[in-house]
This record gives sequence, C-alpha cells and structure tokens, in this order.
Amino acid sequence: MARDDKPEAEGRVFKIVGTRPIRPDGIDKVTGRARFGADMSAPGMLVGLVLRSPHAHARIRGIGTARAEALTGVKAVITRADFALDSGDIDDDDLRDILHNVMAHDKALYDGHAVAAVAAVSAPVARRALALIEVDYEVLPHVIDVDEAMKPDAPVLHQGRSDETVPAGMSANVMHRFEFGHGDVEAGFAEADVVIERSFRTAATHQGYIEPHACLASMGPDGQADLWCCTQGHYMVRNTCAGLLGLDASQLKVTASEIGGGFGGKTTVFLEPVALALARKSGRPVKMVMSRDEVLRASGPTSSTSIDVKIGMKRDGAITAGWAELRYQGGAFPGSPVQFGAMSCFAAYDLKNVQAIGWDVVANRPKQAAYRAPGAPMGAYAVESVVDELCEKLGLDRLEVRLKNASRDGTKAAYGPRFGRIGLTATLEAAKAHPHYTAPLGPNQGRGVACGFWFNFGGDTCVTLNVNADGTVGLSEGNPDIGGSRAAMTMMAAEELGIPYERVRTTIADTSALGQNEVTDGSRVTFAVGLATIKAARAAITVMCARAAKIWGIDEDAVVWEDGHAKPAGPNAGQFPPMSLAEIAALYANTGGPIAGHHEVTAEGAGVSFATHLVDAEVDPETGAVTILRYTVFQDAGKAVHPAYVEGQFQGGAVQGIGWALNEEYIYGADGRLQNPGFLDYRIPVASDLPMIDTVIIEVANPGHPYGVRGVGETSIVPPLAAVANAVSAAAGVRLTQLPMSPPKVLAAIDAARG
Amino acid sequence: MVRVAIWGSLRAATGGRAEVEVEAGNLRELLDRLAEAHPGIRPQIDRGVSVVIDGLVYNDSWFTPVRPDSEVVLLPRIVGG
Amino acid sequence: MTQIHVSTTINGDAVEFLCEAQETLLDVLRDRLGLTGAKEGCGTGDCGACSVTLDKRLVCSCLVLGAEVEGREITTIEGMADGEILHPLQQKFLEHAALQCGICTPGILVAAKALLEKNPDPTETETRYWLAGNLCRCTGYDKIIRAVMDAAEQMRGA
Amino acid sequence: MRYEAPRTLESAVALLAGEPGSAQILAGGTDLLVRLKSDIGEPDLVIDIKRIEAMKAITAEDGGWRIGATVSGAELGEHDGVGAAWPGVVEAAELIGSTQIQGRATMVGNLCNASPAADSVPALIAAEAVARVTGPDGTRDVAVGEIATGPGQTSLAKGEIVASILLPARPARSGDAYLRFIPRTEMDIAVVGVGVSLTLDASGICTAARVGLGAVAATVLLVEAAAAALIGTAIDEAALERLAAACSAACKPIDDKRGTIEFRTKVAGVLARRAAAIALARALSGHSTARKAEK
Repeated sequence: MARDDKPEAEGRVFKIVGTRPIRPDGIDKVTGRARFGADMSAPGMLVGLVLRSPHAHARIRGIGTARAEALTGVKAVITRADFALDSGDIDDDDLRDILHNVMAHDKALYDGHAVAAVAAVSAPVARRALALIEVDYEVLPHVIDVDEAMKPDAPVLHQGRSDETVPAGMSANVMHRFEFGHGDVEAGFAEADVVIERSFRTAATHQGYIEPHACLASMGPDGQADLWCCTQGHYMVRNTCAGLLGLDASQLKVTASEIGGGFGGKTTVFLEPVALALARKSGRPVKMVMSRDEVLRASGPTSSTSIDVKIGMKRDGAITAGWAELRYQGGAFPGSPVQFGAMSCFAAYDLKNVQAIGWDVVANRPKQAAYRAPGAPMGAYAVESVVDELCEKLGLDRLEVRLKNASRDGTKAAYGPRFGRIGLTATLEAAKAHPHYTAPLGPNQGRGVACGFWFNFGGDTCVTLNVNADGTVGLSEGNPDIGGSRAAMTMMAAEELGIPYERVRTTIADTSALGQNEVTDGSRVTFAVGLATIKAARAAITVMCARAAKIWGIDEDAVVWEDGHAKPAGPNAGQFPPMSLAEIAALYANTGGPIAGHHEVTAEGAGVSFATHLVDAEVDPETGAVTILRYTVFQDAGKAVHPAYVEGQFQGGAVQGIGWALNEEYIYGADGRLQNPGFLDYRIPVASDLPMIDTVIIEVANPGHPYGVRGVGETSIVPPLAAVANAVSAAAGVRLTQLPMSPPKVLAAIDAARG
Repeated sequence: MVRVAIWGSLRAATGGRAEVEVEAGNLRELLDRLAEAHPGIRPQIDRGVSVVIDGLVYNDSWFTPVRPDSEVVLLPRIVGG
Repeated sequence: MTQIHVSTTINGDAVEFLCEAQETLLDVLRDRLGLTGAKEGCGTGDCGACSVTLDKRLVCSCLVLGAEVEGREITTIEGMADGEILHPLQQKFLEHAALQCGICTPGILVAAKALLEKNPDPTETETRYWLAGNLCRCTGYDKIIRAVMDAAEQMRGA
Repeated sequence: MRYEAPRTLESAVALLAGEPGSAQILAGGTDLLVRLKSDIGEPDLVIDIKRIEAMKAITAEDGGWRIGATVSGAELGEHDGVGAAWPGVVEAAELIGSTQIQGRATMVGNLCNASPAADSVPALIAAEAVARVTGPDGTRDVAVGEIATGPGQTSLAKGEIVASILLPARPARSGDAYLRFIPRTEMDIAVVGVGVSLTLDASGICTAARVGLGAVAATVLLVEAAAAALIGTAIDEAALERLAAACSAACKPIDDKRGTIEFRTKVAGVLARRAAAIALARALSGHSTARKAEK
C-alpha cells in the first residue's frame, strides 16, 4: 500500500534544495519595478467603477441608466442584462452563482453587492456617472447571523436551493448537511470520566491582502480579448470569464500580474468579467481597481461560525469520544467551507468514536471565498479549546494528552481514510523538548498549545522547460508566485538538472502558453508545480542523454545523467568524457533540434500536514487587553525546499491567526450594513502588536513527491485561534468561547467570572 | 469487489451503510458503479468528490487503479485557499 | 476642469505636472508620472503601502494632494537604489526573505530608510512602532524586523 | 473643487469667509483627504494653510509655548521645550496615527475635527490650553474645550480659523500625562482617552488638577469631580480610587463598533488612575520622564 512506500527522497543529499538563495523576482520587488494588478495601463484606457447595493437584501425592480449614459465622458454602462449568458442559460450552479455575485440579478443579496458598472474617461467622471444611475429597490428583511439564518422564520435568500441532505422543515437558508465519523459516540461518552460540552462562536474575517483586486481588460469586435489581473489563478479567470461572457477560451488571453497577497481570496472573480463586459461595450481598454471599502464589503471573507463540541476523557487522558456540530454561514450563496471544518476538526486525534456534523447556511453577507485552510481554523479552535479544558480539569499535561491521543501513521482519520506518513507526533515531541514549553510565566500570563491539520491538494499542472543554446534554462509554469514559488521552482529545476540556481529563470506564463493550471491554492504549488518541474527536467535530461548517445554513437540507455553531465553508464558503455548540459545544448541544432522537457499532470498524492503551536499571552485584568509575548510554530514541511520561505509561511499563518483570535471581525449594524470596511477598524495585526515568531521546521518526507515536499501554506493558520484562546483563557483565569477575544469581551468575561 | 467508505450524510443513500462494495478496477469504474448502485449518491458525485485510495487523495484521475484490497474512502471535494 | 500646474523635485529630478485639485500625490505619481512603486492598499492612510518622503518627512502619499507639493522634494522607492547598487535595506530584505508577495515592500523600505536616517541604532521595539503604519499580511513582520535591524547594523559599521 | 494656498492668515480668512459654497481648511490633511474620498465631502474650496509662515512656528510665550496650526505631530515631538513642559500633551499628539500620519497631522487639526475621540484634546483640556481664533472680525482667544460642540461640530463662525494653541506656563512640581485605550498597540482610534494635569505643593499635596476624558461622550469632557478627588490629597491609593470612580461616573458613552458602554465606563476609571500616577511621578521628578515609555 502506498503509505508503506519509502519516499524516493529518503536519504537523498541535496545541493540546492534546502538552501536559501535570493528569490529571482526579488530585485523587482525591492525597487518598485514589479508590476502588480493596478500597475498596468493601456493607450486609450477608461476607468471602470461599480455601483453597489446599500441594502443587505433588496429586490431590484428596475435600473435606470439613461442619465449616466448621457453624461459626457461616459463610454459604457452595464447591468446584468449585458452578460450574454443569463442565469437561465448556465446549467452549472457554481458558475451561475459566480455571475449572480459579480452582478446582481433580481435581488441584491448583501451590502456591497454589485448592481451596475460604468466605464468613463476618468475616475471623477465615472464617480459622477454612478451617482446618476437610478436603482429602484424594494428593501427586504435581512439576516446576518448564522444561527438566526437557520431559524424556520428567518428571511430567506433563495428558495429551492437546499439539496437532498437537508431534512425537511428547516429554513430554506440551510443548503447542505455533512456528517463524518465512525464508532459510537454515545458509548464513548459513557466510558469517559469527564465529559465537557461547550458552544463557540467565531466572527467572519477577511484575508486582508494588502493589494485590492485590480484588472485591465480589452476586447476587439472579433471577440479576441486580453486581460491582465491580480489573481491566484489566471486559468481559472480565463475559464470563468469565458463562460460568463460567452467567449471561446482560446480567444481570451489572461496574464497574471504580480499578486499582492491572496490567502484564498483571489481564487474567484469579481471585477474581471465586469471589466471585460465594459471593454466589449465601449470598445476601449478598461481598468478597474477596488477601493479597500469595496474589498471588505464585496470580495470574499470567510464564514462566521457557531460550533458545539462535546468530548469525553478518561482520568489518564485517553479521549473516549468526540462530537461536534458546526454551523457556518458562507454569505449569500451556498458553499461555506463547513465540510472542511467538520472533516478536519478531530484530525489530530486517533479516536474510536467520533462524529462531526456540518451545516452550510446562507446569509446576507458577501459570498465567502477560500481563506487559507478554508473552514479548518474554526473547527480546530472549538475542539482544541475543549481538549484544553479537559486537561485543565483533570490536571494533565497538555502536550502529553495530545501525544497520547495523537494521530499517527495508519490512524483511521475522523474523516474516513487512514493516514499515511504524517508528522504530528514529531511536532508534538519537538514542542515538548523546546525551551519555550517550560519557560517561566509571570502574573496574568498564560501559555496555550494547539494542533492543526490541513489536507493539502495537487491538481492540474503544466510546466515547460527549455534548454537554451548557452546552457541556461527557461522554465515556464502557470501559477502566480504569491510568496516565493519562483525561487522554489528554480531551485528544484537546478537541483534536478545539476546546474547552478542562477542559470535557471522561471516565468509565470500567460494562458496561451501552457495548458490548464489549477489555481495557486490548497498549498499545492511547491508540491504539484514542483513535481511537474522535476518531471519536466527529467524529460529534458532524457533528451540530453539521447543527444549525448548520438554524439558518442552508443545506446541511449547506456547514458546516465549525474551532476549536470551526461556520462556513459559504465565501463561497458564506452570511454567518453562527460558532456555538460551546456556542451550538449550548444550542439542542439546538429543533434536533432531545440531541447526541451515538459510535464502535464493532474497531480495527486499531496501529503497532509500537521502543526503544533505554542504561545504565551498576557492579559491586563483591568482592561482586557491581550499581549502576545512569545510564539513558536512546529510544523511538518515534508521537505523544506527554501527554508526561509517555509518559515515565512509558518510566521504569516500564525500572525493571521493571532489577528483572527484577537481583534479581526466583520461588524454589522442593525441595518445589515458593514460598519468597519477599512483597515482602521478591521484591525489586522501591526508590527508593534507582535513578538518575533519562532519556527521549527519538521521534515517527514511525503512519499507522493520526489523530494518529499508537503504543502506548508495553509496548516499554519489552523492552530493559532485555539492556541491563543487557550493562552488567553489561562492568563485571564476564565474560559473564553467567542472570537475575536477583543478587549471588551475579555474584560466582560473576567468581570463575570469574578461575579 | 472494492469496499468504499461512505461519509455520514451520504449514508441516507446507502440504506445507512457506512461501507458499500462495488466491482471496480479504477476510479472511473468505482464512481460509475457507486452511482448506479446508489442513485442517491449521484447528486454529490456531480457536485464533486475526492476519493482517498490507500491514504492518497485523488480528485480527477479516472484511470487510477483500484485494487480489491485498496482502502477507498469517498470525501467531499477537497480544495484550498 | 482647470488643472493646476505643479513644479516639484522627485528623486532628485525636476518634474512638472498638471493635476486636478482633488488628485492625491499618489494618483499623480502612479497615473501621471508612471511611478507605480508606491501602492494604494487603502487610500485612507491606514496601510502605509504608498509611503514616500516629502521634504524628508515620511508621509502617506494618498493623504497629500498633488497640488501641495509645489516646490517640495519627494523621494519614492524608485529613488532608493543608487543606479545598480541596492540600498543596504533592499539588500537585507532580499537576504532575509523579508517579503513574500511584495506589495507592502516599497512602502516598508521607504519607511525603514526614514527610520534609520533619524535613528541609526533602533531597538526592536522602536523599529516595530515606527513601522506600525505599514501593514504586511504575509510575513508576520518577523523577517522584516530582522532585515531592518541587520541593515542598521551594517550601515553603522560602514 | 478648487485649491488655494494663501501666504498670509488674512488672505486665508478672506478666502474662507468669501467662499459662497463649502470650504475646508487643509492643514495636515490626514482627516480631510479621507473625507474627500468618502463621497460625502468634496467641498467647493480647499484652503491649504501650510504656506503661511506664521503658522509653522513653535514659540515661547509668557513662560508657555504657542504651537502654530500647521506644526505636525512629528515636529512637536522633536521640540525639547514643549516636551519638557507638557509631556502629556506631546505624548497625546504623538499618538495620533502612524509615523506617516505624524509627518502631517496637526494638533490644531485634531482639535478642529471635533471628534470626541481626538487624542490630543483631553490632554489639551487638562492643560487648560487656549486656542487663538482669527476671523473676519478679528482675533479672539478661546478655551480649547469650547471649540468642539458635538461630533464634527465646532463653535467657529464662518471664516474663522484656529491659528495657534497656547500651552500656558506651569508652576513647579507639575506633571501631566495622557493615556488612551486601543485594541491594538497602534493605528486605532481611542476607545477611551484620559488626560491628567496636576500640581503639587512642597509637601506633596495636590493643589491643582484637571482631568480631560475623551471618547466617552459627544465631546471631550472636563471632569471637575475627578480633579476634586485629587486636590488636597497626596494622591494616594484612596484618592486614585475616587478619581477613577469620578471618571467612570462622568461617562456618557455609546455602544459602537469600537467599544461598549460598560467597557468604556470601566476603562475610563482605570486609565484615569494610571494617567494620574504617571502625572504624579512627573510632578515629583520635576521633569518629564520618558514619553511613550508606558507601552
């Protein structure tokens, strides 16, 4: 069975993988030369702006565009009627929902929902035009809270969208029910010495990428179109926009700009189809850039949640049963990530009896988009809080209890399959041995620990590697470089070819240059694109060995590749001096033509990943203010290709989690409008809020990758909500069950506990 | 016959069984046979599933071999951020 | 609409431009002068991605009107390297992997340079507070702070 | 929108008074430019007062300091004289926004925006600072506490500009301090802000005190009961407790996205006690202790 396979990488000595070279796009990014979404312009370019609903829920009775169209300088005004394929013509539910989200149909479903758009010669003219569009709204009752939305009498967003898993009699806002688990939880609770059941709530948070969505579209009357945009996946943008606008995929060329952060939030489209529709109607290039207010109101934050967890434990720390019910609102359309919450929340534990139930619910909020390990941090927060409380109640060491119950190689996961090679216990052992775990704490200080898990993902991947005549190598791949992946690909290509890092240049190709590439998501890029890069390099090596064989007049099979050279396989193959890659490349024209390797694959076999986080926090008992004093991340990377960027993923995920735990939240007024659509009151952590974030990279090789790589980007945000909550609860002397743990909530909890 | 583990909320379509058996040599056959034998699963297969075969997650590769002794688990389609 | 004529100095070069009264310095830099190194992350002075110096004072260019800079001196990220020689901060950011996506990087470099010109030997806490107006969502700030402290040490030794 | 950058206060006043439409003063611009983008407020005329030489200065006056309307937070923080005399006022002004905002934002702008949560205003009220207002009918001096009349509303008549603020001379054995509560360590609007200024006699008894309280009512409050709790005492624990109680009692806050009524009411007392302790230490030490040390 696959899980018993020895990883190919085991015992391999790397020359480049595992070092820390300077990233190839680095100089562009420290000098301001790198071009991000909003940095492109075109001759004759117009400015496009979107008119957005001020209502949380309203029927659109009519839209009058005549006055806006009459304004001098306005070149196009569009509404839903301008999309060739209206909802009735699209049989794909997901695509139809994307279109409904990009431009409202019969109803505006949230504050910020797009209802019309204009293209004009300048931003001031476009702004004036927006004010001239007349929308006749019939305001409807709205619902924001997930538990409220599930009530039978809640205002309903869509009728008839609930699927076959939803029991009769529930609110039409409930879209889907998931259930996972095995064993008999009631029997398990009966065996326990202590059973604790708690309810938790988490607020919706936003990925908070610093670069707002931006794009530049142009389209000729022949339907040929070009689109430049910041996205996690330009192939996805191509396919989606072609579908929404009725274009052939081949007619729409999408080029990914440099991307200023995404964290899952740029895995769908918002402006891109609108810009294309405006460009088509106006006959001019159209640039669109969201304001921060638009990003927060109308892109895709993650779910707010309401979660119940019940866990039983014996006196010796053995968990006898775990049960959870998770309710996630995913905004105005089906598709909250609740199934991932339900699948992952008990993943760190080897349980005989476990059940997790998830409910996908809609509410009058922006349609959620993926956010780094979508759905997992909230479930882990609830489960790890209860495990922590059980340890506290039974007087047991928190790491020992986790080790005692930890998932190991071959454990049947709570979500079904058996784990292959996993590194959870290695992260727990490393945490136990780390000086952080036993460092003394002062008054009002507490230490928190939590584990986290993410599945990781592979997907469609294409890589082409061209060997140039001068012995350098051009690598083309199709995944936007969101955090240093060009460096990782360059390293893996150089490692496999046996040439210096500096001789490889990696380019993110546009959609016309390569076949389909899955979005940069699911922690897939270093794993899947890396795998394809290695295989493409091996294909080029096969060609080069064949060329050397021709030159030497020996059999192709008698040539091997070592340290960047073709060599006769052994004494019987003949006595020829090794030929370097550069020597073979120089003779390309005489030996059969240009030399290349490529690999196209739907990569499967991504290895799951675990992390353990340790955090110390101090609470000011008079104000509820929380200070993060110390933080250490222990995570399994499989193999860290560029350790500095692996550490960066660990640190960045931890800090996003700290923000989620402490101060980030979507705050709605009674009118259903978002009250904090800006970085002033949507409070992401600033530099002075944080200590250094220490990291320990664990390497338990993934058998599914030639170098043992596992994805690292997402797991790092799973433990911090719980770890920080456990630390704050310990410091405050009272268990906190709601996120964010903003000072008013912490102070109220302390005061309530004191009576 | 390959034994396939079915997640909880799909068990309504399998008469409550947590595991069903189908005759299949690869992933495509497995999904086809599942949908034929248990039509209630088809809407979810259309919405998207991932299949774990011996601990590794597969989404799309129809011709991935499945052996009679393989451990096969059906899951909702796994994506990421 | 009548436009305002402005003469100013940007990265040491004399520059003239026309702008409307409500246009910000950031709009002028990006849309009229092609200096797209300064980024707009919020437009309200909360993220620091548009940081430049105005008469040697660190400011958010989104909160300065283009019309205000008549006769002033502006430096942007495009003026930080000396030809092909990177500023020590730029070099240290590369060595420390102090950027992931890179969108906040120009603003943080401009802000860090202003810090080291005022205080060549900042503590970690001083560095963190000085940079509190520069949001970074990728790195958790750790490697940024290390890069700034390391650059400061190198510049003191130079 | 038109932009004007007059060279004299008189011409600025004339422009402001003569504008038939709406007009706004541009000093640091850190609030005005945000408002310009929010759709609600593009005025017909913006008058940039930063070209007026007389408003750029910090000058000694009658033992105190006069701060011009266009002096930025960063410039104020770099001025040793003001920092030594009124460390609490300077630390309050320096808490307005980031380093970048400090490069632009002015204390007079902070006052004239009339936000109940303005950081410098509680400290200015505690300092008994006086605003000098110039308008078409001449110049008048007004207590800073009388400038704001409600959120975003001021007592300034059409054409009037606050040209400077005078921080008065202060007796020996005086100290002041400002503390605010924010959820992060920087980049937030005060949820509660407290400025305390006090003077001791030779025996350490408090002879004068003023307490300004921000973000707990429609305008920044001068809490006389809080001052009374300190005056005549050695500012011992009991006095500090009475001060805290008086501050909490004076709160008339609202629930909003930044804090609850309950939270603001309680934290006002906590911060008042802490700020008074810092002011006391400064009065006893005879000079300013390090500003921003209380992180």
